[in-house]
Parts: sequence; structure tokens; C-alpha cells
Amino acid sequence: MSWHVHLPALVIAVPLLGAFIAPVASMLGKVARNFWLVGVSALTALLSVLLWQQVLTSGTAIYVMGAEAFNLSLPSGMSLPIRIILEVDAFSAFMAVVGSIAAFAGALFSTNYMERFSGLDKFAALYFLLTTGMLGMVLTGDLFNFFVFLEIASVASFGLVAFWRDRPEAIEASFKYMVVSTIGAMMILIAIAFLYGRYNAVSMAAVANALRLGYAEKIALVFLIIALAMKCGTVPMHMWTPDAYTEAPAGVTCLLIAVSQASLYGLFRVCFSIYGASLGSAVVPWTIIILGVLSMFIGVSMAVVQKEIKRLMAYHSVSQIGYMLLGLGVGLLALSDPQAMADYGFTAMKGGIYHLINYTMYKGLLFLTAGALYYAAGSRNLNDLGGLARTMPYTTFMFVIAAAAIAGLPPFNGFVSKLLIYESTFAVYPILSIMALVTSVLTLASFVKVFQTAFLGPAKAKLAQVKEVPPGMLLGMSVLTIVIIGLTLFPTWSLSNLVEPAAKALVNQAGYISAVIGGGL
Amino acid sequence: MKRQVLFLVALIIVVGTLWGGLSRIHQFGDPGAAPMDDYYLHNAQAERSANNIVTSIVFDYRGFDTLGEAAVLFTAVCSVLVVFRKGGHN
Amino acid sequence: MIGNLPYLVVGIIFLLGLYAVLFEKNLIKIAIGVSLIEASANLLLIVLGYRTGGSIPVFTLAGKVGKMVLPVPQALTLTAIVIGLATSALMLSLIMMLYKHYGTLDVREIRRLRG
Amino acid sequence: MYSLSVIVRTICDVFAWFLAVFGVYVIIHGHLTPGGGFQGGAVVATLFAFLLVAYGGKKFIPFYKSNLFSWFETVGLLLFIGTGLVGLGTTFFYNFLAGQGGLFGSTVPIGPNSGVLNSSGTIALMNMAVGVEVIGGLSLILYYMFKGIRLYEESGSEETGHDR
Repeated sequence: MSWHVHLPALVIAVPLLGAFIAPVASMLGKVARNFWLVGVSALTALLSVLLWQQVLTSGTAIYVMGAEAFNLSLPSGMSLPIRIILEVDAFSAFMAVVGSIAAFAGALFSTNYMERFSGLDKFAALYFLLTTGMLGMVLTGDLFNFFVFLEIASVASFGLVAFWRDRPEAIEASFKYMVVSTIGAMMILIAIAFLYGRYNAVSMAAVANALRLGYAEKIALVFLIIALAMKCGTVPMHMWTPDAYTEAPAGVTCLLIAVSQASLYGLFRVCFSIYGASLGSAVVPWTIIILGVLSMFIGVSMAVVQKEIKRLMAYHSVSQIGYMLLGLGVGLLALSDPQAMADYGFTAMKGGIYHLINYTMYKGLLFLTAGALYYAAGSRNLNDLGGLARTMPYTTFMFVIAAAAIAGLPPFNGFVSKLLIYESTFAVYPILSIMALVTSVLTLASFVKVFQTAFLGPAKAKLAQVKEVPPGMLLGMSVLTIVIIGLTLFPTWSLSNLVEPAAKALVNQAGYISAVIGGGL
Repeated sequence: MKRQVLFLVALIIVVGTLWGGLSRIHQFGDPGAAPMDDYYLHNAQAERSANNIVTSIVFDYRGFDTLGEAAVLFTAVCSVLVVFRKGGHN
Repeated sequence: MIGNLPYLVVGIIFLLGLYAVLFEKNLIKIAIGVSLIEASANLLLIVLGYRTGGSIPVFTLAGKVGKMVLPVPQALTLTAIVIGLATSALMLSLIMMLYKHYGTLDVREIRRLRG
Repeated sequence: MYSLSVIVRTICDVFAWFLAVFGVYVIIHGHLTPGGGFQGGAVVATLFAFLLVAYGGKKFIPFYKSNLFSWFETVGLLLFIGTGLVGLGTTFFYNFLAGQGGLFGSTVPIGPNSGVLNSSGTIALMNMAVGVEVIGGLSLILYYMFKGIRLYEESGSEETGHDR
């Protein structure tokens, strides 16, 4: 039994141990703390890549916490798992890789970005806890465990959003986020209680195996969809998103993006793997599609009028979430119909999942460049900035790459994923595809505006002595830039190796169940 | 005032829906067949030699949840300490 | 139907908490509302695990073992209670800080972030 | 906060220590009787709330060592996750002590019994770890929520990010 079988547990345990030791490591001084912050994040990223590789070569990884053997999911004579199970299929492993790369970049960025401030031992601990929460959410195969990790991620992000506690806005944003997110988490708990009461099981696979859609299950589904949509910031419940993203330190915002993706993961896990085929009617897919289109449109139209860079970008992230909801909603619509699935459904899912990694990477990079602008120029307002391209060439370069990717300009990865979404939604309803196109154009317009005002034009007198940001921040940004360029240069490789296995795993409900229960549907 | 009345109407409707859903889980006091819980009740004492079944679930069968729970408490402490930290530059 | 009264209590507590969060103007009352919602979720879990006439699932010095109530909801509720406690502590700390910054507990006056 | 009347203080003097002992009992007997690490830790942490209310901040705060409680918290957490990690020979969180005959390794008779303290393996160990952690964590929360605003006002430095 090689140590590889313990990878699912280690991916969660390593950052958690890092968080517990972080206050101790910080006592040894600044260098030790930075080394710990970056080192543990790098180790986590490495472990998740290894896990992903293992899942690709040998199929869904099962890890049973505390049993006599790691794959002993059912005790003798039982048809239900009695322990917590980590179930890592290709989609989970993909999410873990995406999230831990974003966490690594944010940690690298934060070493220089945060060095002026006090309380950094707690910052490191909270950063690791946020990473742990995100990874736990995507790797677990147990509903209640999902809730616990969701709460770890939420509570850590409240503390991190309020990190600059002398800004009244930061405390206000944190409080707002806290109220919304706690209510969401409690709704998830109530939904879990519904499912537990019906089927006497909290394992996702066991619930999915037994699930027959009835009145109680419908209420649980509504609760889960509302709460998880709230947590990932789609339109009717998006109020907290711009505030929290704007007020959090930039490195943390990069990780908050990944955490919102983990909530999105939960939404799709519930829709595809737990309810899946028993959803039956088209009500739920259309709800998701309409939520997606509304988010896309309202998010982008709020974004174009913003004056503050990070707030503008935060509204764009509301709009980008819409693309993923649209793509995977179309996939869900085609789930029960193999013909439709082959025609457009699978393309839409590939587009949605590919957009998910693209979005996390370029949005994280955009927030990091916005943080670099604050750091160098000392202002959040777009009107105070100008002519920074000469003094900050590297930041400008990376901003241009990220902005081109988010706007979907042709060679970049954002274009590929958006194209997949356009062509598949066109098959369902042409108007959806047109809405997505319009959103894309408005996104481009908005980022051209930012680029022109902040980087081009005459240099403002106040910004004369602005220098390029320190190397740690540049390194953090370049990690994400390299990933974006890699995805841009090898779209076919990333589609067939990264995205397709994930999409297949998400569609394959019977496989998800039989990995735990054996036999399955 | 009008809003309160409106909310009262909404409350009655939503409570009715929720109660309907909750009552359909199972009758109060009669969970029916509960294979997972009965496994714990019958086997936990022999497997883990703890008299308190709830504790053996909390710390053994679902010990990972408890680790998460301890981590949430740690997170809350860290967050409170961040919010009320004594400033001063590094 | 009247046997399902505990479920009705869960629903009412949940909705009261939601009411407090949505319509109350005082931050402390909002925090109380959030706690009420947490309480309703915990109560629901406990109610789901009850067997009529069951005893607690602890064998130490138990008289004669008849029926026992389901242990899993109790374990889940323990976890949920500690999480609720952590959230409440942080929420009250943030309220203290908001009062420090704004000098008021009225939500209508705490709105610097708009648009 | 000022100290309360002599009656309250006397009652506190007498009963606070029972509270602490009871909390430790709940932690140690977590695997035998209702209760466990979290509950017992919370009971012990109430002791500090009790002292704080009865004696007031002025008298109590000088005696309070917040560093000590940070260490309590860290040590408890590390013991907890460490116990889980030792089980990695089999699986994460494997109960490697139960029924082995050594520390906490006695077996109990099946069915109702009067309880064996030295049983249940890592469950008892984790109870204690969590108990220590909760004592530290809740005391720290209590201390900082009491002292917090004043600490913040004393700090003098403004931490508002990079733009102000």
C-alpha cells in the first residue's frame, strides 16, 4: 500500500496542519512566516496535482476516514457507508488543482503585499483555513462534511475580509457577507436534515442511490439551490459579492474567487450527482439557465458604470459566473436525453467547465493586478490613475493578458470556452447565445476603459515616483499568467486532458454512486 | 405596518409549505428503519469500546467532522483576534 | 397530524429568524435572528432523531436497554452548535467594531458601500 | 466593568472551583457519560466569565495570561490532528488504541455497564485534546471581546490598506 492512497486525506490535512502551526511559525520571525505561507501552499498545490494525476490514471479515488482499510466503504452486511468518505472523481480533482494553484499564487503575492501590516500570523492561519475549506468542499463525498468545510471557508473569509479593520467599509462588507452566508449555510444544513430524515444517510452517493423525487426532496433541492447560488454570488443574491471582493486584500480576493467556484461545484454536484436523472422535468435546468443569463447581463451592466477598479472587476465576476451557470445548465437540460447530450449538451458542459478554470485564473490575475495598482499608486479610484504603463511595465503586460482573456479575444483561452458556450446554447435557444455575446462585448468595452485610463495617457503628477511592485507580487501574478498562457497555447490538450474527464465524471451519476455503494443504480 | 401584514401572510404560506415538507419526512417519533443509526447502536460499543455512542460517533466514525469543527472554532478565534488586534507596525 | 407539532415549531422558528434578519433595523436583533435560524436547524436535526419512548444512547449505568434514540443527529447537532457559537462570537465582534466606526447600531445608517 | 457586591464575590469564590472541577470531569469522562471535550471545555471557560463578571476587568485582567491560552489552543489542536495523523499507518483518523490493551485500550462489556475509564482508544485522547483547545479558544474570545475595543483604541496605528 503506497502513500498515494492517502493523497485525498493529505490534500486537506496539510493546509490544516499549516494553519495550526502558522502562529507558532510566525514567532520565529518574518522570513519563517513567509516561507511557511508559501511553502505549505506550494506543497498543497503539488499534492493536488499528484491527486489529479492519480485520479486520471486509476479512476475515482475513495478514501474512508478511520476505517481498517482506505477503501473499505461498506461494513459487512450494510448497504450504506457509516463513515465519512472522501470521493474524488475527475471533476473534484480538477477543482482541487484549480483552487490550490490560485491559493499558491495568492500566497506568493501576499508575502510582499501584506508586509506593512500587523497581525500577519493570524493572516497566515486564516489563509490556510480558507484553502482547507475550499479543498474540503470539493473533495468530500459526505453532505454534512461539505457543510462543515463550507463553514470553515466562510468563517475564515469573514476574518480576512475584515482584515483592514480600520476601514469602516471592510467591517461593513464582512458583516453583510456574514449574514448572507450564515443564512445560506443554515439552509444547507436544513436541506441535509431533510435528506438525512428521508434516507438515514448523509453520504452523497448513498443519498443519490436511494433518492426518489418527492415533496420533501423538492424542498431540500430548493433550499440547496438557493443557498449555493447565494454563496457563489448569482444575481438576485449577489449583493455581498462586490463589497467582499473589493474590501478583501488582493491576495485573499484571488482565493475567494476559488472559494466561490467551490460553491458552484457544490451546486453542480447536487444537481448532477445527487439528484441527476431523477430531476425529470426541465424546471431546474431552466432556473439555472435563467439565473445564469440574469447574472451575466446585470453583472456586466453594473460593472461598466463603476469607478473603483476592484468593484468593477467584482461585478464582472458576477457576470462571469453566469457563463458557467449557462453552460452547465444547458448540460443539465440535456441530461436525460442522450441525443441532445451528444448534440449540444456535452459541448456546453465542456464549455462551462473550461470557463471555470479560465475564469479562476484570469479573474485571480485581474484582482492581483488591481492590488498591485493600489500598492503602487495608492488609490482605488480610476480617475486618479493614468500613464502607469511606463512605470509598471510587467504589471501592465499581465493586466493586458488577463483582460484579453476575460473579454474573449481570439487567441486567448477565454475565447475558446466562450465559443463552446455560444455554439451549444445556440442549439437550445439562439437568444441565449446572443445575450452571452452582448455580455462579452460589454466586458471588452469595460476593460478597454480600465486599460486606457489607468495605463495609457499622460502620467499624473502625483504618480511620478511610482515604481514597479516588489518581486514577490510579480511572482504571484506571473504564476497565473503562465497558466493562462499555457491554456492559450494548448487548448486541445487542456480540453482533452483537463476538461473532458471532468465533464464525463460530472455526467456519470451511476459511476459516482457505484464507486461507493458498488453495483449502483 | 402594511409590510408586516404582508409578511404575516407570506409566513403562513411558507410555514405551511415547510410543515408539509417536514411532515412528509417521517412521523415524529417514528423514524422507521434506520440502518446507519442501528449499526452504531448495535456495533459501536463492541468496535470502539466506548459506552457513549454519541461520543464514539463524534470522535471516531465522524471524527473528520469534529476536526473541521475544531478548525471552525480556531478560525473564529483567529478572526476575533484579527478584528481586535493590537496594531503597530511590524 | 398534531403529532407532527415539533416540525411546525421548527418552521415557525426558522421564519421568525428570517423575519428578524430581513426587517429588523438593529444589528443586535439581526444577530439574534441569525441565531434563531441556527436554532431551528439544530432543533430539526434533534427532532428527526427522536423515537417515541427512546432513551439516550449511552450505556454507562443504563438500567435496561430498550429503544434508544438515533445517535447520528445528536452528533451532527453537536458539530452544528459549535459552528453556530463560532459564528455568533465573530458576528458580535464585528457588531462591536461597526459601533465603534459608525457610532450607531442602525442598519439604515451603515451604508457606505452602495452601487 | 467594576466588581460586583461582596455576596457575589464570595459565592464566586466558593463555586468557581467546583465549576472548573466539573468541567474537567466532563472532559475526562466524555466517552462514558453525556458530554465530551467541547461541553467540558465550555464549562471550564465559563469559569473565566464568572470571575470576570464578579471581580470586574480591573482586577481580573492583570491575572489573565492571554499567551498561555494561545498555547492551550495550539497544543490542543496539534494533539488532535496529530492523533489523526498517527493513524495514517492505516487510515487518517484510525482508532489505533481501541482494544489494544495499552493506554485507553481496555475493552468494555457489551450492554449496560458501570463504565471503564481506561477504554475507547483515541476517543478519550481526542476528547482531552479538544477540551484543552476549547478552554483556550473560548477564553481568548472572551478576553478579546472584553478588552478588544480598548486594545484597538490604544494601538494608535491606522491599518486601512494601501490607499489611505
